[in-house]
Amino acid sequence: MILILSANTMGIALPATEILGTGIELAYLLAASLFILGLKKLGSPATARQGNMTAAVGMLIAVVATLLNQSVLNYQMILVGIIIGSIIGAIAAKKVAMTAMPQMVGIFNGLGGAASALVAVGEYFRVLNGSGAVSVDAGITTMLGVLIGGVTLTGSLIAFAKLQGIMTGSPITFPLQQPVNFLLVAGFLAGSIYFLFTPQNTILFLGLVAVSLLLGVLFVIPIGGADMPVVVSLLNSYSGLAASAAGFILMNNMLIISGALVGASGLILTQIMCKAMNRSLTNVLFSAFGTGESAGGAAIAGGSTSQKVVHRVEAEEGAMMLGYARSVVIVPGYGMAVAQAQHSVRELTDYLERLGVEVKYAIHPVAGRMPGHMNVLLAEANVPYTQLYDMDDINPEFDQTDVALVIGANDVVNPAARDSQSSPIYGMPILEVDRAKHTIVIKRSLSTGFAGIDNELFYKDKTMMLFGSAKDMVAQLVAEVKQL
Amino acid sequence: MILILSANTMGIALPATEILGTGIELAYLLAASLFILGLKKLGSPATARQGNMTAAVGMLIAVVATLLNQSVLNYQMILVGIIIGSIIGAIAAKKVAMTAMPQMVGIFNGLGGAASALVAVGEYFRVLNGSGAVSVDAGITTMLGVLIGGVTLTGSLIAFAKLQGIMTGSPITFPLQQPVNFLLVAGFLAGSIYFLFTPQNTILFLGLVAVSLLLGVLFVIPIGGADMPVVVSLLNSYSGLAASAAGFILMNNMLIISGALVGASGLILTQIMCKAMNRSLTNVLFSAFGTGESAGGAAIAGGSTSQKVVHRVEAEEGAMMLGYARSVVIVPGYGMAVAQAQHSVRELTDYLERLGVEVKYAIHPVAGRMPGHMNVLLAEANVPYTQLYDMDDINPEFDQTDVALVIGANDVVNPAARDSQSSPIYGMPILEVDRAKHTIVIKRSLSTGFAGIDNELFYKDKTMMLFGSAKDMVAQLVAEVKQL
Amino acid sequence: MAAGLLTGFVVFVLASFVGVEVINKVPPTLHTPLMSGANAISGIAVVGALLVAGAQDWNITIALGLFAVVLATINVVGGFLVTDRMLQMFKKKEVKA
Amino acid sequence: MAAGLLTGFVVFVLASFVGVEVINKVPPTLHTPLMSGANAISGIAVVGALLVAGAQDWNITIALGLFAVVLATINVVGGFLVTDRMLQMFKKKEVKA
Ligand SMILES: NC(=O)c1ccc[n+]([C@@H]2O[C@H](COP(=O)([O-])OP(=O)(O)OC[C@H]3O[C@@H](n4cnc5c(N)ncnc54)[C@H](OP(=O)(O)O)[C@@H]3O)[C@@H](O)[C@H]2O)c1
Ligand SMILES: NC(=O)c1ccc[n+]([C@@H]2O[C@H](COP(=O)([O-])OP(=O)(O)OC[C@H]3O[C@@H](n4cnc5c(N)ncnc54)[C@H](OP(=O)(O)O)[C@@H]3O)[C@@H](O)[C@H]2O)c1
Repeated sequence: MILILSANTMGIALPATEILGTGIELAYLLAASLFILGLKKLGSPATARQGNMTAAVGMLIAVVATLLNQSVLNYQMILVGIIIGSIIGAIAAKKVAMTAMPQMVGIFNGLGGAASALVAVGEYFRVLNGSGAVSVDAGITTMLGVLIGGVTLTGSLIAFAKLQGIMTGSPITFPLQQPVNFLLVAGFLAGSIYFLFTPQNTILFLGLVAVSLLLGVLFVIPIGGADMPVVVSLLNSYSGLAASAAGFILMNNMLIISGALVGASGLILTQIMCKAMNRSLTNVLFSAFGTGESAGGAAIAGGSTSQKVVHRVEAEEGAMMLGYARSVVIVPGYGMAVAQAQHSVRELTDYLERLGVEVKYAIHPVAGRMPGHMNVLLAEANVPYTQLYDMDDINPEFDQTDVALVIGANDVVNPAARDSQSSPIYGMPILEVDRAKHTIVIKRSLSTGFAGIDNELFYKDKTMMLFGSAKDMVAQLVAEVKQL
Repeated sequence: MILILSANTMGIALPATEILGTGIELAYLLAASLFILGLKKLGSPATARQGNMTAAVGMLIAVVATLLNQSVLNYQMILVGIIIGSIIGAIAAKKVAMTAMPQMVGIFNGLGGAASALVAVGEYFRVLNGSGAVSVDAGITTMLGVLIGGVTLTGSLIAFAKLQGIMTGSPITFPLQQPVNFLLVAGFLAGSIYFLFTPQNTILFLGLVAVSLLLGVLFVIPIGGADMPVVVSLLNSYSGLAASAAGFILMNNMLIISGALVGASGLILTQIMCKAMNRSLTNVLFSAFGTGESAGGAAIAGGSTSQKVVHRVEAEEGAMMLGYARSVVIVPGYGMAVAQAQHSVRELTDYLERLGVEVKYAIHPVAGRMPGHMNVLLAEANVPYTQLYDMDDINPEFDQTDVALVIGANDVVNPAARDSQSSPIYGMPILEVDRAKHTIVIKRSLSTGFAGIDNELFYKDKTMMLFGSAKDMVAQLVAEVKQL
Repeated sequence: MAAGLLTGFVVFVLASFVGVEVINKVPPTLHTPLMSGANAISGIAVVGALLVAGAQDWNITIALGLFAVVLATINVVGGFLVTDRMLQMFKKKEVKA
Repeated sequence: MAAGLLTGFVVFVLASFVGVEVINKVPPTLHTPLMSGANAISGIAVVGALLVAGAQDWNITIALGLFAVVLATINVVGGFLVTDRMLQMFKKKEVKA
């Protein structure tokens, strides 16, 4: 509690402080409640935006309340800090492209984790330079804060680098990797325990900080770039836990509550993603799986496709098929995101509808690279969400669909997931476009998606490949459809 | 927290106590979590029973943990108390009839409230005889405990008496009732405030206890017997709050948590009932409305029905209509509960189905006297719940229904709620049996239901009245249907 | 307001949130069992009673405490048993449906 | 374990329950905004940072604290703004749908 803290910092808690302290505590409770309500409102598109505002207000209240705390004195510096942070944050938020969301969340995450870690370190030094006596409780919570915060920081940075393409997406492995990691973890534990008895040992402390930072790196590098969204969401929950840890260190309930909320949400989203990919979290984290487009993709494609025949089609013919169809289902995937083709797709839909074609969008839960990725992009392009259909709703309809138009999607429409036990993605629910009368697939080549496995769909008789970047191809289709 | 409490009681907290105390606290947290999980499981018929068990286990853990507390010494007495309580409780639970559920919950409620109040009083005297210094905080929480606990106790007892028919169901009103109540409340507040400054004043304290008990009585007597279920559920939430108050007095988090859980559930159920009756809570509490079958019913019926014609029907003819119908919808109501006719109804259904009649049950959310009352009774009679349909699902089907068989239901099928603005129940959603080709209504007379208003349905041409107690009439129907 | 009371309040608010979220998910079918189940939980006051009745020496507090123990126990035991009785039926039904 | 820490733990568990209940209700459509929204909330660490950076005198703790303030603020402000940007689209869409 603040009372306790201010007691720590100033040695005494004046009655005046007490009243103020109570006020602050209540403000904190209000803030926490606003977070909860905000998250609740985030549950429906109608209220989501308002929900985000609500949470933001809660944050404002929390900050103001904190600034009123007696123990907070050097406002000038703090305000400067806040202003700098706000500016950077605002600019980042304005600039980022919708497709770069995972990176964005990733990097923000890292900063949050870093902050929590810094709080732990700072508090440690304060106590050290102050009373000097670090209680066991304080020691434990401090170590927790350092560990979680540190891992979140470096882990997120690596994830960012991979998603941004600054570093290779393919898993980085080295001999004895697991043993090394294991030793480091064991070392950290041993060190922390020793630290609890010799809390004055600053060198040891900094050493432990370094180890936790290193752990973050080692934790993420062996994971394939395409699995980064899962990692990001997991780290998101870590950053929450880090905040909670900070809360324990400062005995601040609101930090604990908010942290727990974020922790829960991160974990749940991670689960959802794993389930939709039908892989276990451990598999994602330790199997050096998803090799990312770049690497594995081309290779496999080159190998296996040579023999089989592919039916190619040009924009003109494709446009004919679409224009004269009764029903078209559009299946967007990561490719549409990369190509930023959502606006042209929207345009295409409009023209088709003018021709009396019934157009629906089939959204796979893990199409793209974040949960709900496609929804966000299509929303950006003003596609009414009444037109978006979940996997379970649309799959039965493919039988009556004339043309399924797959735009930059691959794994989520890979029949192997349904048919071949051997496939690594076997069992992952897919959009069954191969049930449609005709399927047009827009992608640049025959190379694979993030799962790095070849896709039978491309070689079926009913399938026609329209090779090229999603943006150009869709644009061409639009041009052609206009003619009809 | 226990630590604090044992500190209170024994003046000191030994390190040994501390470790034990921690253990107890964790046990409490576990117990609270089990309560939450239990309530979650209560959310689906499949897991409900298990959920109840889970909660019970939580309770066991809580009790055992408490007995381990240093400050608990005279086990003999306590065990005696527990045993006596268990025996009484067990017997009561075995004996009670399913139709008497509201009373049962009501009386249990009262006991819970009483316990909380006693805790508050007892703790007051302990502090008084001990240090003698009652802090303001303690004073406030104690008063809260006494007030909520007291009101819950006497209020529940009155509710019980009304439901059990020990005292008249019709609202008891006396001149200046509201002013008197208001004065009492004001008096209690003034008294409590004064008490905070003179906590040694035992007389005043006992006086306040008395007032809160009196308030409970005055709060419930003006409410009609038929509204008692609402009152019971409201008092249920009070008893939760009382437990929370006790938690604040003893600084025991688990009491606070469990209390809050119960408080929330009680409030929500109350809301649901009010909504289903389309009345505001204030209206239920302060308008001396539902006059209960006995009172208002007959009167009105006598008055208004004389002119209108009623189509009577005997069991034989009724059986014909049912037996030769394609589809029959059974609408059970409070009458079925009173008559304990659910088993015969089940029997009737079986025979009808043997004749190839499609039989469905239409369940109104507030049919009977407790939410979900009908579901429980029909469950008791082994009606598969796949046969039970909610209002919204079944209403559209009445148009295609050959015969709607209304068994002891009245208000929930009263067309006035849909058609006549003037009606007190106007706007309450109803089961639209009058849409069916034919409607057979089983009840003993033309008298009204708990809302005490006449029912147009009985006088429609398509409606046939089968007068008599639900049990006999259904039995006769069964006998007749067997013949077919 | 004492820190302890404050935290108590925080806990109370959080627990209420949990309660609302959980209870709102319960379907009408189960409202009666829910009602009596929750009622049984409210018997948690027994813990308070035990703490008050705990002290060794014999005085008014203990007497009140013991009485509270009896009442609360009735609430707890009776409540859980009667709820179970109700739910047993639901179970039966399920087996058969 | 100190009483304070214990209560902290209680609060943590309760908050987790609330989190799970609330988040599980969010539909896939909103998972990305939820992710970044939650991320913004995790910037609450800013409060911790402020408390640590608060003291008047100038030392390592303050320096670390101030740095933490900057980072956390980026997380908070950026997070909420970007979430709002995403949700704005949903709003737009709704108006049109
Ligand atoms: N959504 C999530 O939360 C999440 C999280 C983690 C992992 N994942 C995984 O990500 C995958 C998503 O499946 P998906 O089908 O949406 O994507 P995908 O399987 O990764 O396939 C994307 C395809 O788009 C094509 N493409 C790339 N750039 C393009 C461009 N500019 N124009 C046209 N095509 C382009 C690529 O083929 P070419 O190179 O031939 O063009 C690639 O095969 C799933 O395996 C899922 O498990 C999703
Ligand atoms: N479910 C809840 O949670 C709840 C809570 C509070 C209030 N309520 C209210 O209770 C009412 C429930 O509606 P309802 O239609 O179920 O019941 P109702 O409107 O109270 O009508 C019950 C009818 O059953 C008949 N009846 C009584 N004993 C009978 C017997 N032995 N055999 C045959 N019939 C008998 C009575 O008519 P005769 O005397 O002519 O036989 C009476 O008209 C609603 O108004 C609701 O708002 C419900």
